[in-house]
Amino acid sequence: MTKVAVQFTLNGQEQSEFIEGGSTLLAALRGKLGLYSTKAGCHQGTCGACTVIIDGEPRLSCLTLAERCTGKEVTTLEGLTSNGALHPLQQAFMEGFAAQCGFCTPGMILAAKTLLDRNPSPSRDDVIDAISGNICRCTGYEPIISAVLTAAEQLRGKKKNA
Amino acid sequence: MEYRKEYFSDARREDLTEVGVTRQRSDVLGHVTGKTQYYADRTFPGLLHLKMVRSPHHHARIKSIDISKALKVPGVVRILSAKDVPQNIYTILCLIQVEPNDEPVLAFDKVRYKGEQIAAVLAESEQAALAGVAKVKVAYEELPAVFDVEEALKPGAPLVNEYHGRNWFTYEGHHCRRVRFGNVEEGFAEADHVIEEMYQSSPIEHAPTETTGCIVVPDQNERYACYSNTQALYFTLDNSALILNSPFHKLRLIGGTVGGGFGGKVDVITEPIAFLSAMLTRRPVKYEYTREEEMQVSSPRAAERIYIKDGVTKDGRILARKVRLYVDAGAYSRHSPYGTTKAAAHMPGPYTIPHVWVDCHCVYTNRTPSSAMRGFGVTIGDFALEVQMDKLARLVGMDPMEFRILNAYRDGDMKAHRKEVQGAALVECVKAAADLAHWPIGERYKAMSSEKREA
Amino acid sequence: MTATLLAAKQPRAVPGLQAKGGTVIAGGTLAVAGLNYGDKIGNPLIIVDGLGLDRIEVKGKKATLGALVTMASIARDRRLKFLHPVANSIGGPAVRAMATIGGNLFAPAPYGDMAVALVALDAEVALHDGKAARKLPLETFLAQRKKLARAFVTGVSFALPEARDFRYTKIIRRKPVSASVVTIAALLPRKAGKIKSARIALGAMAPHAVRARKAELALEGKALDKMSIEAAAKVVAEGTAPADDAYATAWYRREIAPVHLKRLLGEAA
Amino acid sequence: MAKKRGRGMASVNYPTGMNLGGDPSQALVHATTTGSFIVTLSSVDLGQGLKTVMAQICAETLGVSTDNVIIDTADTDTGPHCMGTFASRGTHRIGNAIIMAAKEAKSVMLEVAAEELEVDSGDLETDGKGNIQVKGSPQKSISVLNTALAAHFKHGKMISGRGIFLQPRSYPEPETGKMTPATCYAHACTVAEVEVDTETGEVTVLALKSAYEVGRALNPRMVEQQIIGGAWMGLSHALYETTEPYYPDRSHGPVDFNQYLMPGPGDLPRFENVIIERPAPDGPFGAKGVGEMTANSPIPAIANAIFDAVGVRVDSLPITPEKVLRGIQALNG
Repeated sequence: MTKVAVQFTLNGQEQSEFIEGGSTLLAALRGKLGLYSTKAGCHQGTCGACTVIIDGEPRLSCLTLAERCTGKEVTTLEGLTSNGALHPLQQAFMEGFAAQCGFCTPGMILAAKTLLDRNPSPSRDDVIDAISGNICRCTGYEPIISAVLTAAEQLRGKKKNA
Repeated sequence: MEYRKEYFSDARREDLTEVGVTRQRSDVLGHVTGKTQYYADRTFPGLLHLKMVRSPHHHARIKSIDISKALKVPGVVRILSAKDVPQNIYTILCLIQVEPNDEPVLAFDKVRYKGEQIAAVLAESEQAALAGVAKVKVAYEELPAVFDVEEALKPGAPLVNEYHGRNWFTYEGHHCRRVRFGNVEEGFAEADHVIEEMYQSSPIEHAPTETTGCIVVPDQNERYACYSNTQALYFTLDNSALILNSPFHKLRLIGGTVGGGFGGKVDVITEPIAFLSAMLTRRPVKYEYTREEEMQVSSPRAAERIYIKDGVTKDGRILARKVRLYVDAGAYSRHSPYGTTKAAAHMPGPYTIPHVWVDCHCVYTNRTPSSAMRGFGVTIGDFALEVQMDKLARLVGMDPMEFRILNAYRDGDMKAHRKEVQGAALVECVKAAADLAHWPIGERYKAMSSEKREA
Repeated sequence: MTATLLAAKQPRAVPGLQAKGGTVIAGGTLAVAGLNYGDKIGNPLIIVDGLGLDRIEVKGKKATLGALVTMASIARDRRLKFLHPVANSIGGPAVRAMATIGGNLFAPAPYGDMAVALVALDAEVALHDGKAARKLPLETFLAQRKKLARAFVTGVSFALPEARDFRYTKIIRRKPVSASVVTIAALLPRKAGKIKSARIALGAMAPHAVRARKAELALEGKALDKMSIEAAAKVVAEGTAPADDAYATAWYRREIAPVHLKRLLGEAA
Repeated sequence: MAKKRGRGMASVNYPTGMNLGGDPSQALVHATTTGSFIVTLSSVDLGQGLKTVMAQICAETLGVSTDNVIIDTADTDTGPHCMGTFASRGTHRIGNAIIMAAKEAKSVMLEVAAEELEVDSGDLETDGKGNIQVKGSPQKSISVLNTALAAHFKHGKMISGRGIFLQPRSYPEPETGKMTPATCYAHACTVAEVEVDTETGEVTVLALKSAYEVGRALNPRMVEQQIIGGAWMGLSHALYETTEPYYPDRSHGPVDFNQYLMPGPGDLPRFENVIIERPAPDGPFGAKGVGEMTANSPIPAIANAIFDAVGVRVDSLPITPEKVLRGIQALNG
């Protein structure tokens, strides 16, 4: 097996690993780095469970070759919690009963985060678009949309107070 | 979400403190931080990946299976076929005395649906296993296939499943599960209108975001632990032990945290072959459905065809209901004989009808075996019943809400399966929904109750 | 079993690598999915990231987009505002951040909506066959794309339309994004109230984006009014070859294409 | 552009537990040294929230706080038998098993507390806040923690209980179908409001307004999760889902989430729900199973609303735009 070196920033930390040539970022995160929050739901790019953030954009880690991440900044759900404090999105998903089986939740939260990072005052349609590539089979989406809107509100409040 | 506490207010305990109140989900912190551990969120050194050789045909005789080239693919460790499986023929509901065993774990003489499992390729990586699968050569002789439930019941239809000897499941000597209550022909004769309608569904996928799968890990003491997302641990353990001819205590199932089930994870497909693979290689083995397998190979909700013939009076009383229901079980029983009985038990819906005749057929065809799904045996029946109810209401010129209230079952009524109604609440649900939707209903109907039938 | 990534240093090197069995990975949305499922994807995987093909250039009235320009970058570019609805109709945000113009030209129906818009815009495809760089009208390219699979697409260029002249609609089953039932893009420049050189392109009505020439003819030289729109709608599905698939039947696609053309042009009127 | 609106309704019931019974589940409950309670099961949480509701049921029975109850599931080496999570049986069957186990554990706990307080155990009650007190004189009390410590280290008693729930199996009479399929039924009624595009057959569901009778909503927000998720699934079944779009023809079966159609976040109707409770005599605190039922009434309600809007009956699922359009064209001759 051909191993190749990859170097990228993962949740704020420099990471260098030898991985199997041609493997996906998803395989590297789960198999190599033990970061299991990134879920494998289809390996086709159609479910969104493996969504991560690369250089500020949502990406499907199942379709991203790990070697192409060299020099990039990768964020997984593990990177959202700082010193144990939950991100407002995580808080809003909890309080809004927006997770049931929880399998789509990491991808949903990251997809929503890229929206809120760019657009602090999203409309309902903006939220719908942001999660449009993420499949949820349990909730009917409604609580997820509400939770993202609530989190946006809280983030705006935080900024005001800061 | 609002409570309508005026209904059944005297039956409701008001002294509860821990139930009846919202508590935060105990698992939600894990969900929102990604720390919830699903079966696949583990790494085992030396893990082997299992990929399946599947039938490309709907119905065919297997003439030969050649694994020699596949064994030469770098990374391929072992390939299992039917002869490796101790008790290859099983049926999952043997645990509740459903007979006969009718399904091979790995097909050997025949394939009966497209996608059926034939040989399991074990390899060091998923890519190697997939490459191995591509190199297994199976020679087939295609057979005529049958896809329509009523065609399958006709004399001369291709025989799908030899273990049944006919294309239907036999219920205690009957070719279907039957319910007989009153005399429907009398009811039709008394009725002012008689209509017969046909309803049809097609198979539906559970589509959990986490696909079905498991990892089996041998321990140092000849026991095998299976991390699984099954919906029923003991069902899986017991069936696996029977298939493997293994003492039950050698097997252990660990699970309980599942990325969505909806009935799709009550079959026992991935675990027995993963157990066997771990036993034969003494290495951890993972068998996980791809999304494509989950959608086309794992059991869907059965397609159903339902004929409903009703006799109704001009003032809106249903006198007789005759139902012929066909469950498309696909090639094997799985849970369908059970679901078909459940469908029969559900008829004629939550209404009191003096004359009921029900025949529910569990039919074998050359498609992916169907199985349990949310609302098993009921969901499609409800679609048919409730569209039929709408047609009947319009036929007699009644408001559909009022028509339901009038015919709704009440406490003390006798159901078609001869069980007295208790705890009915359909009338109240209809009234509350009418209220919610600002749908006017007459005072006469508003006064009706599930607890007693009005004079 | 493992794949080797090879970074191409020059566009001209790519066709040679492809001829040896290599596969170009642009956004990866099509190729890596195949790789995950054990499809026989050519090795090495040719990476073309370093060739500067991710740039959008607008000079005067002409836009040139490198093959690696993503849907997301189009959707962010203010100069290409008229294309935002097109880019945003393709996949969810993660797919848009990955999917490229170059890849979209190879996407089989019912995918390939950007190509539909580009056909309406009469775009040119720049490609390199290993010996020389050349340009082809997109329509010609699409018709021959199987034959041209070894050539390396480096970008597309087109004249920027007046915003009001360009219309786009994509009919989908699952909202807000899903694969196409029917996609229609129309370029309807008008002079003195009359349509001058109409271009109407259809997606999901053939294996790749095609023009509805009869509908174009029906509009040519006419005012955009009820009569001309009706006439165009009547013939819009003529000569198309839509497929039955999981989204819709060919019959349904032919049936609703005229309805949606009417609605699209009605808006523009 | 012609859009027509309509509304339709449907009412349903749904049995709790495995059809014909015969589906036991067991639970073990024990106290730790410091008065936490562990419920050991082999039951599966699919996402519906079984672990949470089981902790609530145990806490209510014991008279302690839910936070003090830990659910340990699911390992067949430690957890006693459970038939599985299906047939809307989890809350009812496993809940009843836990009540039985918790009652037994509670009686041991009260015996120990009675010895410590030198009173009769029949005079004791829990206050739900971590104390056991004499009925009527709450100043005479001992904490659950101290009771557990005393049980372990002073009395040598195990505060524990075993529970099982079995609805005995019913065998249908082959000729008549006489049988006992279930002991309790939940109920629902849904009103669907739709808009139909008469030129394309596309259906937009504007609202799903439902009443659900659930026995007892043990955790209202989690019941709401089932209701909204279920209604969405009903809408999905009604208009979108199939693994064989041209059934009984096998072609064009979807293999990914693009091809397998389900409503997206942009297809949501307005959900409005009300709850009715008619407690089931054999349900844990009256609860019935509602997980499955919530998907059922929206399907025919939507079908009936489409007829109301455009006069077209589509009697086969899913009700695709094509089927509706063909129906409209047939009406128009």
